[in-house]
Amino acid sequence: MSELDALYRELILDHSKHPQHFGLTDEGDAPAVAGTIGTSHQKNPVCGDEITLRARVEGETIADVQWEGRGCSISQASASMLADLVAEEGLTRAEAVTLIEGFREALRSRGTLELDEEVYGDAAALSGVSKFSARVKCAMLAWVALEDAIAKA
Amino acid sequence: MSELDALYRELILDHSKHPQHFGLTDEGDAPAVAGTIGTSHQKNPVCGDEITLRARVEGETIADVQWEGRGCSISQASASMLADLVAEEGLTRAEAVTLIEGFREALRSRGTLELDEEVYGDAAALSGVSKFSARVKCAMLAWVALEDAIAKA
Amino acid sequence: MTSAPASPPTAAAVTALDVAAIAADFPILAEQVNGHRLAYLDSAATSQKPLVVLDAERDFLTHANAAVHRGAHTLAAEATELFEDARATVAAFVGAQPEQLVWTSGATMGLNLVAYSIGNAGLVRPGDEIVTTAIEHHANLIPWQELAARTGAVLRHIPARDDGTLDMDAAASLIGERTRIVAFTHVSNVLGIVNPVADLIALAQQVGAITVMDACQSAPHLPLDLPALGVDLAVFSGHKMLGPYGVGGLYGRTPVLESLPPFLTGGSMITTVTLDRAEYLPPPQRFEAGTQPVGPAIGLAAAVRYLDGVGLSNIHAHESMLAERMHAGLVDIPGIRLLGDAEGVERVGLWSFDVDGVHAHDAGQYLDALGIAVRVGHHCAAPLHTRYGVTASVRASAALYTSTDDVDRLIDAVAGIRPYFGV
Amino acid sequence: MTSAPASPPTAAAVTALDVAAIAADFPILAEQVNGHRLAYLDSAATSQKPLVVLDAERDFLTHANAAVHRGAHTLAAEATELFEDARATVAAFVGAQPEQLVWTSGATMGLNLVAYSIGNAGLVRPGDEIVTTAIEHHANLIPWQELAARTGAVLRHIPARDDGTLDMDAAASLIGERTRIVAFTHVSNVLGIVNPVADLIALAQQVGAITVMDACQSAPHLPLDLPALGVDLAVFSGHKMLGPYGVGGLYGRTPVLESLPPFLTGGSMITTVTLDRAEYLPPPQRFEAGTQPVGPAIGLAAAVRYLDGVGLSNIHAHESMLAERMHAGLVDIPGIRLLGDAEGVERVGLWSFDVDGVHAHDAGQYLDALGIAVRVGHHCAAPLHTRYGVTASVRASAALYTSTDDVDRLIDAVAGIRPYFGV
Ligand SMILES: Cc1ncc(COP(=O)(O)O)c(C=O)c1O
Ligand SMILES: Cc1ncc(COP(=O)(O)O)c(C=O)c1O
Repeated sequence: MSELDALYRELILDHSKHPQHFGLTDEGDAPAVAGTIGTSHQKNPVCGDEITLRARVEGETIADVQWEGRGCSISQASASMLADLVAEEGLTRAEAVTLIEGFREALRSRGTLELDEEVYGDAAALSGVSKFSARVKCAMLAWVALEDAIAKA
Repeated sequence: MSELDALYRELILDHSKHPQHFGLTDEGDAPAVAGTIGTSHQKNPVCGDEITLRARVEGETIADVQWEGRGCSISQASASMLADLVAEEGLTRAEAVTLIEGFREALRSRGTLELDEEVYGDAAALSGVSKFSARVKCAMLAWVALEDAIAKA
Repeated sequence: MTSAPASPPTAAAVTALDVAAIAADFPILAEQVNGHRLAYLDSAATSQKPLVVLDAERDFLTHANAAVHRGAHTLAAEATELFEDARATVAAFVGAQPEQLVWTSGATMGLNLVAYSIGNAGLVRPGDEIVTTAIEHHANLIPWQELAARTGAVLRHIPARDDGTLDMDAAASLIGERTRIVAFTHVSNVLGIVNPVADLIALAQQVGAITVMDACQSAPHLPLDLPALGVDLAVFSGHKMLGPYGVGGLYGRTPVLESLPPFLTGGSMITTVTLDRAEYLPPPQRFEAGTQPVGPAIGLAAAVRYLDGVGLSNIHAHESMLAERMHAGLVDIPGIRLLGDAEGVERVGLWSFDVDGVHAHDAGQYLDALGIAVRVGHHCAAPLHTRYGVTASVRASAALYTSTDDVDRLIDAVAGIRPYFGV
Repeated sequence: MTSAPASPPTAAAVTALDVAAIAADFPILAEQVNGHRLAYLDSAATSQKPLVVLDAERDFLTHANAAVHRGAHTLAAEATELFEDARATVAAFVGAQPEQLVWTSGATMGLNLVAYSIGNAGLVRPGDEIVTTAIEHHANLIPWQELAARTGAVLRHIPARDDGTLDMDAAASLIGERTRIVAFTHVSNVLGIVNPVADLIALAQQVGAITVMDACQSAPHLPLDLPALGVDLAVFSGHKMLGPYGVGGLYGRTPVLESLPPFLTGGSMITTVTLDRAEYLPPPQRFEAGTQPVGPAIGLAAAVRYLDGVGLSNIHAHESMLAERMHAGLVDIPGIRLLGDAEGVERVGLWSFDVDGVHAHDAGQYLDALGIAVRVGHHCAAPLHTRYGVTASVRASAALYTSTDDVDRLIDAVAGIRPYFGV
């Protein structure tokens, strides 16, 4: 079962069971704190996975990401890992866009590209997903939501 | 070219060049002579062949058949031969129906049944059509028209 | 209103299938997937195809291919004969006459044809009612939503009970004076239960409504005699019944087909055409605009001959046995919840289930790693899943080539899912 | 309005085809018909299919067959990749992006999809005008008649000149403020003339009308770059371009596809479905309800790879040469009248003709006895035949596998028709 284990790394199962930054505080579109807010709702029509992600942007920097959703362990872990990454790195919009592009490229690489742990943190564990073309959408869901949310913020 | 010659017998080409009982006298549905009249218009949508056939029935006997049409030599010859046959034999409705049934059966037989010249006259020359399934409709056109016309008369 | 309890075929009347011999006719079943022999339990999505089907299509294409109904040349005549023989064969498979069988590109197309054609006929007016059920595949739901929206009609749904059976008391009160159409599936592609369709047809007939049956999930699994059933219109898909992709059938009772106007228009369905108007052929040609899927139709005829050769009663008995075996094995696994677990009902070889704490997608991935192909998701029946409180499920579905070994591997593997994911 | 004279491909730019080698890829071309080697001159009705096409479909069905877009299992993922690769291949064949290519069951279906979808969008209102031409195939005529009837719009027709070319002066005055749609064929299936479609598109764009092009008879014969042409929507049929039956393509400019609502509804084209309403995916999925013709689509991808391998410019040059040879041979035979005998226009390898005193059906039968397969009838273009004063014609049509020998046999045989029938 080595292929399967490469997909479901311990780290992925951990994040999916203990999702980070989960839950949307009820602040609507008018943030109590500084910055502008963008919210994105994404859905995978095949399996019904859904994610709502909210990004708060202060100037050019993404200050905060929250999300809520349901779905398979890959989609939930990916959202959790992404939220962690943003929280830790204090990314600018431009950096986030580059990061998302790189993530998309790696996931579409059919197993030929690895995500760098230095850059992607825990999310680098999602590299194995790229060998499972049917699951790429699951892993991408949160990242597409972030892309959309910061565009709106 | 023996197969082709079996289809295009001399008799068929003759009838198609000199169609018998061709032309509808303009009496409409109220015959100047005795009897009731039935008219049928039949069309082969694939090649555009058309026939309008009018039968005058006196009591149970088909007194007269006239027709007009355009199309391939098989469809025209078949109409001409049928009109001849009806004129010569003085058929009853019931006899005509039986005759038409027999004709249909022979033509659909894919070359296994021959039409009896004693019964079908010149039209027996159409037996060869049954080997050419795409042409069966052409040969049937006038006969279907007669069936329909006497039902209406 | 209750229907007689379904009697599963008795052992005496049927012959046990030689599944190994049957499977040998399906080369793909010998494939290795992730290091295991493929256990293909996704036949409800699409069936595998026996060699005779592939060969029939190839023979046609290499020896007799030509446009049908359109040429006087020898090949065209041969192609036309093969094509019309295929129609007669497939029609006979559901008990019908050739002229009652309209070729379509699949069941979805067949249902859309019916919905649009009924709409074009002006048979549905504002305030009229269309009745369907809460367990339909989207293909037998959304076309009616759209027809209702286009005409101002109201769409109503026969509810399902907790055990997966239709609430026939509710059906009896829903189907009334204003009902124009009653559309229902013979067998749900999620629940596997054979619905009391004769009772639904009787209710519809009392009020003069048109009945439309989705036979996708029954045609490959049980003997069908559509004229005897009395349904007005019914559809099925070639690719789900051992046939090729790109072809399906619409059966219609003769007076019903004759009363409907065309849906798609174009070549080969007309008598006379001028620049401004067209006149149309009688059924079935009226509904067959343009070049038909000739190769696939000839393949489908070979498929139904294959099914008939094995015998639908035998197939049904085999698959009923597999359904029972699956049920017996799955029902006791902790955390497995079977959808539509009604007792004493007639079934095809299909079960959908939820795995507590593990998303269906993950469960399916785990099974796939063991060479077991199942389907995960809402199976194009989202409202049904909502009804049962889940967004997705795992579905295992059998066909005549499914062995008890396939089923046993499934059961063993399902027992390993929750432990693997640590729940 | 005049268009630049068409420049037939020059000998320098192209490579002569090795027709014998190509024909060897099409087993049916070696068949004997009525004691003669088959001369298949009915490619405009349906083309023959090379072995690579049959093999591609068979390989898929025996090794990777599973439902696409619907499963997490390995086969389903493989099938989905093959299917989407096929989309990209076929899209690229007409110069398009994958998401601009909608699978259909054929050109007739594609044109009906467009007509119904435009109707469902409410883009055509009473008094609006739909412009088509007097030389269309019924598939690009009757759907517009029906759309006009459903919406109260007026259908207008660009007339043809005696020589078979479109009257572009008339087109310029017909296409005006009220025109919503301009629908035309790239190449008529009766006349074989390549129409000045760029000029028609320019006229339509001036008034903001949607352009719809029937590319059935151009796609297998000339290089196509639909985005460069600027047409909004275009359709073609797999079976006419070396591919299987049951599949076709609809190309759409992205903003146009995005503006259109669904036509067929069902599974795989939705995002959210409740019992009462559905939300739809973006194009192309929005237009692909239900199980798609997966096997045929994979076959069609192999077909266009084959065409690309030979080279569309080479094919066009070969077929132009055949058209000239046919013309030269037929034009002098007493009693033969060629339809659409315009000089100096770009053509595909196709001629239709009338034989004075012999019905087309009889002429075709005579040719068939010599192993020459042609089509007879109105070729689903009845108004065009009416325009030229005949009810039926004989049509000989070539493809890349057609040899000069096939053409010479045709010419010799046609010379014998009138003598045989004694006229
Ligand atoms: C010009 C043209 N348009 C449309 C069609 C219809 O194509 P199909 O029958 O494959 O739908 C044809 C072929 O019959 C054609 O030649
Ligand atoms: C019950 C049911 N109805 C309709 C369909 C639609 O069939 P198709 O996708 O072949 O059109 C399916 C299969 O997806 C089904 O299972």
